[in-house]
Amino acid sequence: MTTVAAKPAAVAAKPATMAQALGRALHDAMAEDPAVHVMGEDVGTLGGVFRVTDGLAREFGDDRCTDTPLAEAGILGTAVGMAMYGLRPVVEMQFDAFAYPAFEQLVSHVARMRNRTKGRMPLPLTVRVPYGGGIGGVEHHSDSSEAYYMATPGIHVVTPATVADAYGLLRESIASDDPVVFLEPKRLYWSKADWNPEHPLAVEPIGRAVVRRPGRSATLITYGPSVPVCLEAAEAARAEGWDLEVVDLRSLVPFDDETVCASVRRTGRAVVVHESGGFGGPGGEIAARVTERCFHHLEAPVLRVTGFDIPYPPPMLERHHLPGVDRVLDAVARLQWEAES
Amino acid sequence: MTTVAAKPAAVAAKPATMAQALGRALHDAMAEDPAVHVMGEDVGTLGGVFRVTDGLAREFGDDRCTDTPLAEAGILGTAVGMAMYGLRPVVEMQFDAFAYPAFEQLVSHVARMRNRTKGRMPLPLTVRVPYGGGIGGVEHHSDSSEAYYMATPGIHVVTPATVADAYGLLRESIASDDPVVFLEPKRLYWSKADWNPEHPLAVEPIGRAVVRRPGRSATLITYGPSVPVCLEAAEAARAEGWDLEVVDLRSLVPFDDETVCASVRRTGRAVVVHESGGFGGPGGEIAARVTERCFHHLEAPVLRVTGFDIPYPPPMLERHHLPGVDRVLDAVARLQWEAES
Amino acid sequence: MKSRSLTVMDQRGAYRPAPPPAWQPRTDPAPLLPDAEPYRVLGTEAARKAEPGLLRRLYAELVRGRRYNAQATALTKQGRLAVYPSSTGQEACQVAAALALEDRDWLFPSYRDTLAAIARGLDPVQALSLLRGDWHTGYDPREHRIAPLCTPLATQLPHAVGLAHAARLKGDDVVALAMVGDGGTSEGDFHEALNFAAVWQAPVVFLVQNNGFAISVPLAKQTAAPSLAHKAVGYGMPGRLVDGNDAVALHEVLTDAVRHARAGGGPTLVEAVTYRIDAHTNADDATRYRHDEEVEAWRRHDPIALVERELTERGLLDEDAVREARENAEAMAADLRARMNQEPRLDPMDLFAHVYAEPTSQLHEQAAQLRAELAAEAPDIPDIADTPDTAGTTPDIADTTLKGTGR
Amino acid sequence: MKSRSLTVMDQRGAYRPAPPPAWQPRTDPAPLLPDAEPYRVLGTEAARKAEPGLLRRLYAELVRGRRYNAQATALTKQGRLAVYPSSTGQEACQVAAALALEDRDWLFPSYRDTLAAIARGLDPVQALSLLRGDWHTGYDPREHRIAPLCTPLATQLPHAVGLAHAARLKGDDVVALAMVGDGGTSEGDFHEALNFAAVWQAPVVFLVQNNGFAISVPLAKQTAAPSLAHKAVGYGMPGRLVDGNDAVALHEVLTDAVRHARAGGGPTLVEAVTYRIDAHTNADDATRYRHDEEVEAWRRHDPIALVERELTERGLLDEDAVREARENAEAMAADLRARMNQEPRLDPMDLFAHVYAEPTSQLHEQAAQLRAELAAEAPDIPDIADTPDTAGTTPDIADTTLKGTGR
Ligand SMILES: Cc1ncc(C[n+]2csc(CCOP(=O)(O)OP(=O)(O)O)c2C)c(N)n1
Ligand SMILES: Cc1ncc(C[n+]2csc(CCOP(=O)(O)OP(=O)(O)O)c2C)c(N)n1
Ligand SMILES: [Mg+2]
Ligand SMILES: [Mg+2]
Repeated sequence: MTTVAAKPAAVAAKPATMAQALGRALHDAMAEDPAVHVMGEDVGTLGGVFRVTDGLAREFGDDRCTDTPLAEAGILGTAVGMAMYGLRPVVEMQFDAFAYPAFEQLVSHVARMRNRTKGRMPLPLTVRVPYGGGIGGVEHHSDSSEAYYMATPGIHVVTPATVADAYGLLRESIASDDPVVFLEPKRLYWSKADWNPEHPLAVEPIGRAVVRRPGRSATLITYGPSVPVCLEAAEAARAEGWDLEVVDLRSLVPFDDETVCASVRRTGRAVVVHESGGFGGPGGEIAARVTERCFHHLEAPVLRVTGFDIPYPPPMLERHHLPGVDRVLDAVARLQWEAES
Repeated sequence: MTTVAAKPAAVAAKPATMAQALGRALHDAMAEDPAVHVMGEDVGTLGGVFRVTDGLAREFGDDRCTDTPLAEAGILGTAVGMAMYGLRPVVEMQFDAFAYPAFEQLVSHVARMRNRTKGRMPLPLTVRVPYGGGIGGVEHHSDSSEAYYMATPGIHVVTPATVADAYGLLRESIASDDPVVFLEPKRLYWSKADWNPEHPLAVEPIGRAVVRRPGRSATLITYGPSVPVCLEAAEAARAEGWDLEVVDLRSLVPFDDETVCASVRRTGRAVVVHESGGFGGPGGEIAARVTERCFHHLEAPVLRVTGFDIPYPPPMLERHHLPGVDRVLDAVARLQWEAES
Repeated sequence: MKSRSLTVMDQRGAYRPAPPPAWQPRTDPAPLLPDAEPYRVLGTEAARKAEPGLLRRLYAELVRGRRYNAQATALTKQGRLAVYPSSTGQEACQVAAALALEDRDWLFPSYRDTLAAIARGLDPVQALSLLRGDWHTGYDPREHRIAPLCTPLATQLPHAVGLAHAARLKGDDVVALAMVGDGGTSEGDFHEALNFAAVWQAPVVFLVQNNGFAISVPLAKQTAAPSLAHKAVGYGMPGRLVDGNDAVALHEVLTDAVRHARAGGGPTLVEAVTYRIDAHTNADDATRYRHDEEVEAWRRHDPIALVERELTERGLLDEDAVREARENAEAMAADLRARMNQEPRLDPMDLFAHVYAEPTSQLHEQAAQLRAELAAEAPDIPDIADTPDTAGTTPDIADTTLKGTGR
Repeated sequence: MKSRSLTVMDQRGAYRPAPPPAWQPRTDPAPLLPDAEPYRVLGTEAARKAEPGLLRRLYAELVRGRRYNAQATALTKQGRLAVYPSSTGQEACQVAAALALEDRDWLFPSYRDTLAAIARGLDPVQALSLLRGDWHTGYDPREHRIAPLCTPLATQLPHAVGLAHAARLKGDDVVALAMVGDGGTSEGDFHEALNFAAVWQAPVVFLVQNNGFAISVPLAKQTAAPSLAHKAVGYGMPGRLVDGNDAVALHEVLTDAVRHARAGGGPTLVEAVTYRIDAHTNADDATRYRHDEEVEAWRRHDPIALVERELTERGLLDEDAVREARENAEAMAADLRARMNQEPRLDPMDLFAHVYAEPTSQLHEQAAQLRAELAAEAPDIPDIADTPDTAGTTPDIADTTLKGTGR
């Protein structure tokens, strides 16, 4: 994995959306490496339904940014073949649930090609998947399926929460010699930050979590769309006298035990927060491994604040489903503070 | 959910394999309810590659036990349509990894049809999936994919570990008005037990775990192919002075918190044992929820003994991968006995 | 069921290579191949034979359908619909699909086919439930014999096959008509569904609305086939190519295919060549990928105008009839507007009610949590209905150590 | 790449419905349709034109292939192979597929096609690695330009399309030949692969070995198509129907299709009608689903006998040549036997070495655990090789609280 080198700053930082930063990452990767190909439904002429690939077909031609036929297994399957021949395909799945038709290709081939061939044929391939809800999408448009990908050895699972990470992590993912499922939080596509595209922040290699907000009372372990929720909750918690640390995982695979456990050992309490359903979701793994590693530092069980264990609800009800600030604070309140020495 | 009524015993118990008990369950369900249809690859004339459906096509005709074209999404998708019209299809997936092509149908339709239609169109449909390794199968023939199904709200996930449960749980699954993914441990197909098909043991409704072996030192929480391993480990542990309780979950969804937590609160220590990979696997959820519920009863963190986090290995290496008695005992030894009062 | 003396495969000279040189007779592909040009009736001699009653019925439905599309699109601007994929320009497909079916038949619509459901008799408000953001499916599929509007492309096609097959096994002469777009034909589920249907000789009609685009992707990037109808031959079923803006031609072809299926003749693939006049949805910007001239050209081949011209030429349409059709359409639109402007009454507790027949223990916990949150938000709202799927089971906090956790 | 002045879709009069009445010209389906009867050369007049060199080469390869199948099957009985899906009776398909390709081309075999890989030059021991239970893929796909033997049916077909497409984009005139069974044609991946190939005009040849069965399921329950080759027309590519036991005919058709693809003419679908003489695998009981007479009839249409007869009739095969072919085959078998009887040396630590470029921390933990277990089992075995994918990274216990846990 390479670390994106900082280029000399030529222009000032300007507000950019996460969608723009992602587009810029694709652009820069394509410009640097002719092996990088973007493909998917509507990624060419239209620039993608979220406009992430806007302008790429115009600049690099249809063969580098290709509108494919409408068939997700075909898209991922042909991308596998392209990677076998030395290209670095970046596949876009239009929405999270529409990646399911490609599940067999992902699990039986993408995740295993390196292993099947004893390391002789790695697959440098990135699958971009817009995920999560909060955008008023009708059914099948708001799934969070990271649990499926986490449980599949052989792929990295990466998800940005900030504009800068969107750029840096996508660059790292494309540069990785392993396949990456790159989960883009739909409702953060339009989130903005001051960001200098001429001077992208250097990111660490995939696999490092980051402390977004230091704190001493308890650790909120989170990622993707729930990072802003946790930061807001941490602000609100100050009124209650809690100083919450927020850890943004950035990648679920590899999982950064070091950063997470260091934080939890310091604070002694933790809540995992994510939008995906709780049962069988990422939070179980996270809570279990933190407990295994930090048992004697824990003042309370690691709690989870997650989406409910239901199919994603219709738009008019989604606010009740999504874990928000109040639910996070409620969990923090249940961290057995009465035991505080 | 109905409970299978015990019929008066007419013949004596005879040794039967799990495969035979499953076949008998299908037979009896078909005989009792003309809505039950069996379908899949090679289930008719051949009787299935594991011979579970042997004789059904002969007895009930091709229309009740149907050799389908070779297309798993098509099999599950047409079964959905059949269930919409009031049938109770029982689908066979030939091997675990060959259920992946049907993943979209499972997640986007099977699991949600009741929900999508506000309860108006439930889908009584059973998907039988032979799972797990230990039979020397070449790649893609030994997957354990229960983590995917657990993380999908709307389906029940059931798995037997004994000949009697194979019959009883399959009957319950077919009788259920909810879709069930019924996971059959491949390497237990040929396991035998004395069993009276004329007098099948009554089983409790889906969702109840069972204590297979009572014990006081620690709880082994397990299911499916790992149940015999845990029972053997419990026997071996006696020599070390540990009296282990073994809980067979029988269904991962619904999850029987009551039985599991009652056991753990009693013993104060627990190890989750399964063959599926550890990272993002069922054990994470189980360890997390047990810890949430029993934190102050725990003398040590809940540990996990699982398959490695790797693609299923080739036959000649699988014995190194599968969690066996020694690994279970090793984990039990790490349950911080020195803290014992 | 066992009384059927011959299985499907016995009845037909099914293809199975036998030892050479005695190659078994194969199905003749010739009758399966579609015509080279789309079948048309309106504007041709054959149109004179079209029944006045049918023409008038089609006309009224098309006018109503056009008005419905306009009203639904307007509702998106007022924030009353989350999204609307319009079928403007495709009304002939929507209406013909609905009218080709008997009451006992089943319709399998895609997300774009609310109009077909409405033309079949469904209340527009119920049809729009999904797109309003209210509950996913706003009607009882069994009551109306309309499957839920389907968003994951082509996934409803195997459902249609299974349902039709089940009906035939039960001895009911029910036909299923399944709708899919040109883009949807590229999905594996399309292939598997057509293959199952042909092997089982299931009574299904597959209607492909080829409107030239899958969102922004033109047909030429979707397929290199002579036509989508030509795909039929690879499954051993007849393919029919029809002008999808010619309501009379399409109605005839679909009615034929339905009759053929009902008589045990097996499935048919019908490609209706049409055009999506509006953008993919209200959220789409069609100017990014197509030219106005193309749209204009298709406007000149308007499905309503084609029927209207025929009616007028034959003196079957006076001013009163036109006015009546318009007034009916306006009344429908006004009613729709009025009812869509009322806030739907949703019960958040429904989130937990329809996941399983009986909520699992963690669903009970989660329901309790939400109930508490709602009570805190508005302590004076009336008691929330219990989960209707569960006769006699009250969602309640399960007996676990941690009550009402965030999971 | 940008120098290519016309895109694929520009170059061909691709199907796109334009506004009526000016329907655009469509691809003519006629040339895409396969012949009504499988194409044959051997036993016909045309056989006289077959080159002696080719006939002799085919003969030698077929004899070797038959012997290989017998030897591999025997190895299952001795427990030296986990399983073996034999291609006895299908050797002409296997050999013709291999010989139709140039060195720079790629072969995409299914699990049944080890013989094709061997005929292409792969060491049989490497080819059998998967079925031996040794490592999944026993060779370097890039070195041999043979994709891993593929078990999940039809999933290798889109890989072939992608690879061929990538090669064309890079300016390499590489062709991919992908093999699939009759059963595999029912999978969605078959459909999607053929569609992508046709739309992209990728240089791919799809070879369907129609051996009449998918395990126990006969073709008549798999498809109602006039022939599997007829599926081609639905994608806009030519379909060819060939006698798959006629090595000369199949070699000719495949060579043509490869040439056509290499020249930029796009993909072809070839159906080879053949028969699986052995059971599905050694573990299968074929008597459950087919009659001996059928097998016997196909034995009389044996691919080796067909070539042998032609060679003999033309006086091209003397006793020496027959003996030589047999001896070569025996030598191959003896060598295979000898080498397969040696225990392969497997390194259990490889389990962790090839999951990622660099093992994750929990893989390090798990490797440490297994290392400890192995050391306890046999304390005197030499040190276990480190993970070769990771230059400079030693698998070691990660710095976490619990060391070497069971996960
Ligand atoms: C499996 C799947 N993949 C992608 C999508 C996203 N999507 C929604 S509509 C659409 C285009 C569909 O085109 P077509 O089938 O021609 O139908 P039309 O919209 O023209 O009616 C796409 C790609 C989806 N709904 N389902
Ligand atoms: C996706 C998938 N489903 C099921 C199987 C199990 N399976 C292995 S071989 C086989 C039959 C294949 O038949 P066919 O394609 O005709 O090839 P043949 O065995 O005749 O060479 C089946 C069902 C599989 N390997 N992959
Ligand atoms: Mg379309
Ligand atoms: Mg076959």
